[in-house]
Amino acid sequence: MHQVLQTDGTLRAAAPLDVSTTRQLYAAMVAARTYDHKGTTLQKQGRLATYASFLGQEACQIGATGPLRPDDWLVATYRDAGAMWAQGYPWVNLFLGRTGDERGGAAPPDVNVLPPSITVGAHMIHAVGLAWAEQYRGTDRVALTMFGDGATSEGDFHEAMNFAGVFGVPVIFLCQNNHYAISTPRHRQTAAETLAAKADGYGMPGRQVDGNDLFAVYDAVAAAVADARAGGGPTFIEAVTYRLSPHTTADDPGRYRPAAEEEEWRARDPLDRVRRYLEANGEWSPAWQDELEQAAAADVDAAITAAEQLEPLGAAAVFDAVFAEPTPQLLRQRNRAATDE
Amino acid sequence: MHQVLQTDGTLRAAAPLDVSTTRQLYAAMVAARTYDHKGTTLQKQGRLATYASFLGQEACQIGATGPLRPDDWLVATYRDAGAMWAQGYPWVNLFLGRTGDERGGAAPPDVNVLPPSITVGAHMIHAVGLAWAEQYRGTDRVALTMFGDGATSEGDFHEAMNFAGVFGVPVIFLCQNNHYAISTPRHRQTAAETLAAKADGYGMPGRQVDGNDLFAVYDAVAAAVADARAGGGPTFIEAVTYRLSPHTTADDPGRYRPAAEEEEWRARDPLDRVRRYLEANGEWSPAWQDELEQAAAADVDAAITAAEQLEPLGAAAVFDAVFAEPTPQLLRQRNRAATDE
Amino acid sequence: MAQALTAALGHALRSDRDVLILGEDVGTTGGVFRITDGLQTEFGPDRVIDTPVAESGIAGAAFGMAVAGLRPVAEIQFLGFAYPAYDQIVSHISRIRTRSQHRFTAPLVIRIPYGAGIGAAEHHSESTEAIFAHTPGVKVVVPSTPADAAGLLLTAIADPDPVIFLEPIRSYRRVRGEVADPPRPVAFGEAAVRRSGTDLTLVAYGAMVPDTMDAADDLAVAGIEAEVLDLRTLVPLDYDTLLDSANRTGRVVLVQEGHRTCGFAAELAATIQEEALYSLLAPVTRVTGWDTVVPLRRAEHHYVPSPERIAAAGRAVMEA
Amino acid sequence: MAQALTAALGHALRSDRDVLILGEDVGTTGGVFRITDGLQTEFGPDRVIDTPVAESGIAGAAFGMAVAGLRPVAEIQFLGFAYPAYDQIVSHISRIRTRSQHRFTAPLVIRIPYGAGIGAAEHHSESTEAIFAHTPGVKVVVPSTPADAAGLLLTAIADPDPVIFLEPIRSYRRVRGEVADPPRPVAFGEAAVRRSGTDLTLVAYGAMVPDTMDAADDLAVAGIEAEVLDLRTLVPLDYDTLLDSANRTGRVVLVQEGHRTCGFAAELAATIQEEALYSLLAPVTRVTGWDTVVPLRRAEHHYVPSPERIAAAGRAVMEA
Ligand SMILES: Cc1ncc(C[n+]2csc(CCOP(=O)(O)OP(=O)(O)O)c2C)c(N)n1
Ligand SMILES: Cc1ncc(C[n+]2csc(CCOP(=O)(O)OP(=O)(O)O)c2C)c(N)n1
Ligand SMILES: [Mg+2]
Ligand SMILES: [Mg+2]
Repeated sequence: MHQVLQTDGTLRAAAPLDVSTTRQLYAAMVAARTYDHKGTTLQKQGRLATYASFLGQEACQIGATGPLRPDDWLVATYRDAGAMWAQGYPWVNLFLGRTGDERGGAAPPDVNVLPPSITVGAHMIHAVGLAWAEQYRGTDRVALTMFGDGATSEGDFHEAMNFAGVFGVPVIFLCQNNHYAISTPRHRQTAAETLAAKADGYGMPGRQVDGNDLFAVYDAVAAAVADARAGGGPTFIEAVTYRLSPHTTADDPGRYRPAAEEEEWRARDPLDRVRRYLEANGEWSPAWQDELEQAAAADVDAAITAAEQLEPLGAAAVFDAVFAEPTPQLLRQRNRAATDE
Repeated sequence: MHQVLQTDGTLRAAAPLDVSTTRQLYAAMVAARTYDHKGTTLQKQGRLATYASFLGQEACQIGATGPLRPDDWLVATYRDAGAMWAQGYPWVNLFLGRTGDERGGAAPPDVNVLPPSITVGAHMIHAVGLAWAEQYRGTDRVALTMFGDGATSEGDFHEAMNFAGVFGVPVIFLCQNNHYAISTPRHRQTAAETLAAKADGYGMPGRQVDGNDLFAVYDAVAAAVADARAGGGPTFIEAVTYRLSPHTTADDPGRYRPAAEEEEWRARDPLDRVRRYLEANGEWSPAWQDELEQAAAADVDAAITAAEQLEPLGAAAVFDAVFAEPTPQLLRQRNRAATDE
Repeated sequence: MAQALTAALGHALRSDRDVLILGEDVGTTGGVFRITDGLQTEFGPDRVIDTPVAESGIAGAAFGMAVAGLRPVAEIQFLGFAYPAYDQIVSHISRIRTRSQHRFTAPLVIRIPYGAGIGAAEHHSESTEAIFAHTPGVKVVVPSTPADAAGLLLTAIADPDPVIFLEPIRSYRRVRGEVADPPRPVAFGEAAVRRSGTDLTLVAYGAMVPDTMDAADDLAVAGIEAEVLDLRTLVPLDYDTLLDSANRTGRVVLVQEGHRTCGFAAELAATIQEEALYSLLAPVTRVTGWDTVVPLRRAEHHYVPSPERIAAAGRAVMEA
Repeated sequence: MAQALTAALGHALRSDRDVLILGEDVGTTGGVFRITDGLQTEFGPDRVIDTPVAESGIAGAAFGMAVAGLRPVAEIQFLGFAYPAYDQIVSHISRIRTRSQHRFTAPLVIRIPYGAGIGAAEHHSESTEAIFAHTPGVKVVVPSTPADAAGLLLTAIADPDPVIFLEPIRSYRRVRGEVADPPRPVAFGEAAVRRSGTDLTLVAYGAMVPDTMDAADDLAVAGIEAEVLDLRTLVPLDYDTLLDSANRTGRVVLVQEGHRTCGFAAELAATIQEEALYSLLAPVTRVTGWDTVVPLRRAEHHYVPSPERIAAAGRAVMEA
């Protein structure tokens, strides 16, 4: 398993990033965690429908998007708000989605990030199609797709990997192996020794990295992106990490995993590690940390306010976003709905 | 690639079978080929709907079923008539299916062979379920499932392999890599170096064998069966072979492959190889060959006659085989159909 | 209703060793709705099986088990996640009896929570029972009460053919009622008359039954006595009760949460006018979900038929 | 009709570099029905793409391409093999516009040969258009003539939304007719009146249109003048032409090859009685395939509506 930054903040290999970029990415990790905490809190207050925390997976989310260009594609899941935001998807959209509002899915025009995938497994082939289109057009854009260990069991994962391999499509598969799919542990998800071992069956390089190590994730994704841009085709990366939170706010991890295991992983917190590294290099201070947290909280709070102030969609809007132009079927139904109300 | 019997009929390793069993299996290969030729001929005469020949794949079909017990399960495809017959599925059923008669799917009560799968990829998980049921009940029956190189691209292949791995189910996956899925060559089906390489991603042993070598196929399947019976779980076997015929009688291989390639493979005919071996051991004679061919032709002809003499299903039969008891919906429709006619 | 289902599953597992349960998270956590809660502890991980995340695999493996003679009860977490299993259902589970002319059969149950009303995320609010009703070879069951849920489930498990068993999500905790211990089987193909009436017929099933009853109460206040039929099973369908009521009242409102076009109410309307046209005093009217994606929490109420919409349709039919 | 489709695809590929074709065996061999014959030679393997055997992958990849702005035309070999792609269609292709509130769209076409009548193997004779009509967010097109096939296909490729394009297998070689070069686009949502008549209305689409025309000829011999409507697109549906004809004749026979329960004819019957009840002189009658698996070659004729069955229904409706 590829590791660069150790739990104590010391390096095992050369850092793939200069200090100023490291500081930026650390700031992003702090912002992501701020949003994440807020999400859990708001859901408890009944202001969000459900919330899927990515607590403990911040190195994956920020490390993976770090090497992307703003015009690259990202196709991720309900658990990847941190990565989506880092790639330009606004917090307000993420909150909107969580309150149960379709407008959360409307990324700004210049943001090439698809709405989060709620279904498990179906979206990786979308990234393949997007990357294939870019390849066809001769751009050097790539697509990054993120998914969990559970998603590797779906048939669509297989078809996506296989298409990417056959057509040499510029796509990066980033699997966050956070050890559980809801209650099902990784070793009951597949008998494969590692998830990375699956790549070989598609003629694709597969790498396993420490998913709580910002540098390792960045490193692996950067190499894969460079490869893909240069026409080298797809790469599969297994980032080994852990979901410190429940699956969603409706879940009780006490039913399926020992508290001691959580504790063990808490000690491998991906933020602590970068903080220690920066601190050792004289690049971190409690004051800066406060500054980061306050700025992030302000951003996140503003996004919540904006989301909650938006009037809910009216009945007509429900009918008008099915097709570019409503069909006669929909027009009749829209009228009927208007009469009924 | 595992090989025992070379093209010239000499052994590369010890034969896994005694001479008398080898003679039996050779006789089965001759019977299978007799049926296969007849199938192609009858279709040209318009007496079958379509026909999918397995010419050149007889070592796979007879070698794979050789190690099975009569009470084991077989779940195979439209191209596996030879294997199905060897496992007890009557020629008459196979012909009936090909004439377009549902009664072809009704295996005799003691034959644990499912009707041939027409869909590509969906049936391997059925074998997993069957084998799982046997494991649950504590029998030592196994399930053998046969499919092509193309089928490995379907999502259901992946889910079947993964379930088998996770639950240690006594199932043997036999992939006949005959180099084409209709017109698509093996190297455009997947970028994996070999199909056997896919097994690793499911924590399952994967073996590649010479699929035109009766002994190699028998050997590999026998080992896998022994393993499965003993609780050792599933095995994936890639049998490398070649379809010497068109995909079906509706196909023209001239559109997608060079005649020279066919010739090359014709020289590796799986029957010739066993014949040479037997001949070298004084166990083959032209007279015996005639005897085998005539016996097979008689069997096959009798089956055709039986199939063609059966009156087609009447309208009522169409409604009465949907459920154990027709629903009110079906009863109304059956009445209506009777009135209409 | 949730507890009734748990009780029925426990009873089935206890009564017959051929019954087993498989699905995502059904074991350790007892399923996302806790319907299988405690069953793995009682019956062990070989009979209450946590599977990988793969719906087609679950359906296909259950199929193989059923062909081998077991009685698997598969769970799919939400109807929106059953579509990956659709091919296994349509192409194999529903057809093996025809394909093998009764030689092989697939006596299995697929339990699927369905329906909107809890403000869930996308894909968690589907009511596409019509695609199963359109599939020859599977039975389609949609209970509305705890006793029916338990009783129909026992019948489903005992049935010699595959059953799609749709459980109304918003009734899990909201709808309460007595259930015998052990639960009493409820026969397929017998609609329940939930309320007698002479002025018009309201037809519903599953999650829409309570709302339809509320609508009937509303109408009664206005002096309109509605008969309320709860179909309980869509396949097989109880034509007798349906047509008898339609012939008596001459006015019918069909209630369905699913999308309108080609929904089950379309089938009912087509059938009623085919067989009872001359009794009809007004067009058979449908109150349905729309041909839109089910809206998310903030706009969901625009989609799901409400007691008000049902009552309004009832009044309109009376005035026609 | 086969040649008309090939011509339309060639024209679309020539006119717009964003158009590309993908599917199993569409390249080297030109597809199992040779609809894409010669196109890979003309446009190259990057635009006419042979894929692995994986329908969900084909649909999902086409989806990604379409979101990126291309105009992919995917081919599934038979409707019976489209079910593995059903999840991609229902859960993603049909919904991305709603999900993203118009920010992302999926302007793609999935071409699928459908229908019985050539005595093919199991799974090769499906007519399950209803499950797509029941799916919000996809258009459903079923041509019956060569000019319509070509013209509707061009409209489908130009359409900003996903289109399920069902091609009647038995019409590929049997139905012939003039097609302009280049083919003229045919608008969606406009039923064609294939025959005018005043006594009753026969409604059909796709493969059933020629048989329905034959039935109308039979009826004419008996002095019954039937109007024949060819819907051409099920979504969008041309209500005006349908209801106008139903109101004029008061007698309607709906013809559909698909399974009866929840088929498209159910939707039409429900709609007609909802909106034209008081014009009806007889129940709207359905002539359909049955709720059985489509029988194999030797018994197929028991299933597929024949001109005789259609004509018999027409006579019955006249006598009602
Ligand atoms: C097709 C489908 N099946 C089931 C679900 C229900 N479900 C939601 S998340 C989840 C587990 C996914 O696990 P994993 O891929 O490891 O991602 P994680 O949640 O751990 O990030 C399941 C089964 C779903 N959303 N989609
Ligand atoms: C799900 C599905 N998709 C497509 C087809 C059409 N089809 C029939 S055979 C075939 C090729 C299968 O190739 P392979 O698995 O290599 O088996 P082979 O025919 O070579 O024995 C295809 C695509 C099908 N039958 N089922
Ligand atoms: Mg996980
Ligand atoms: Mg092959």
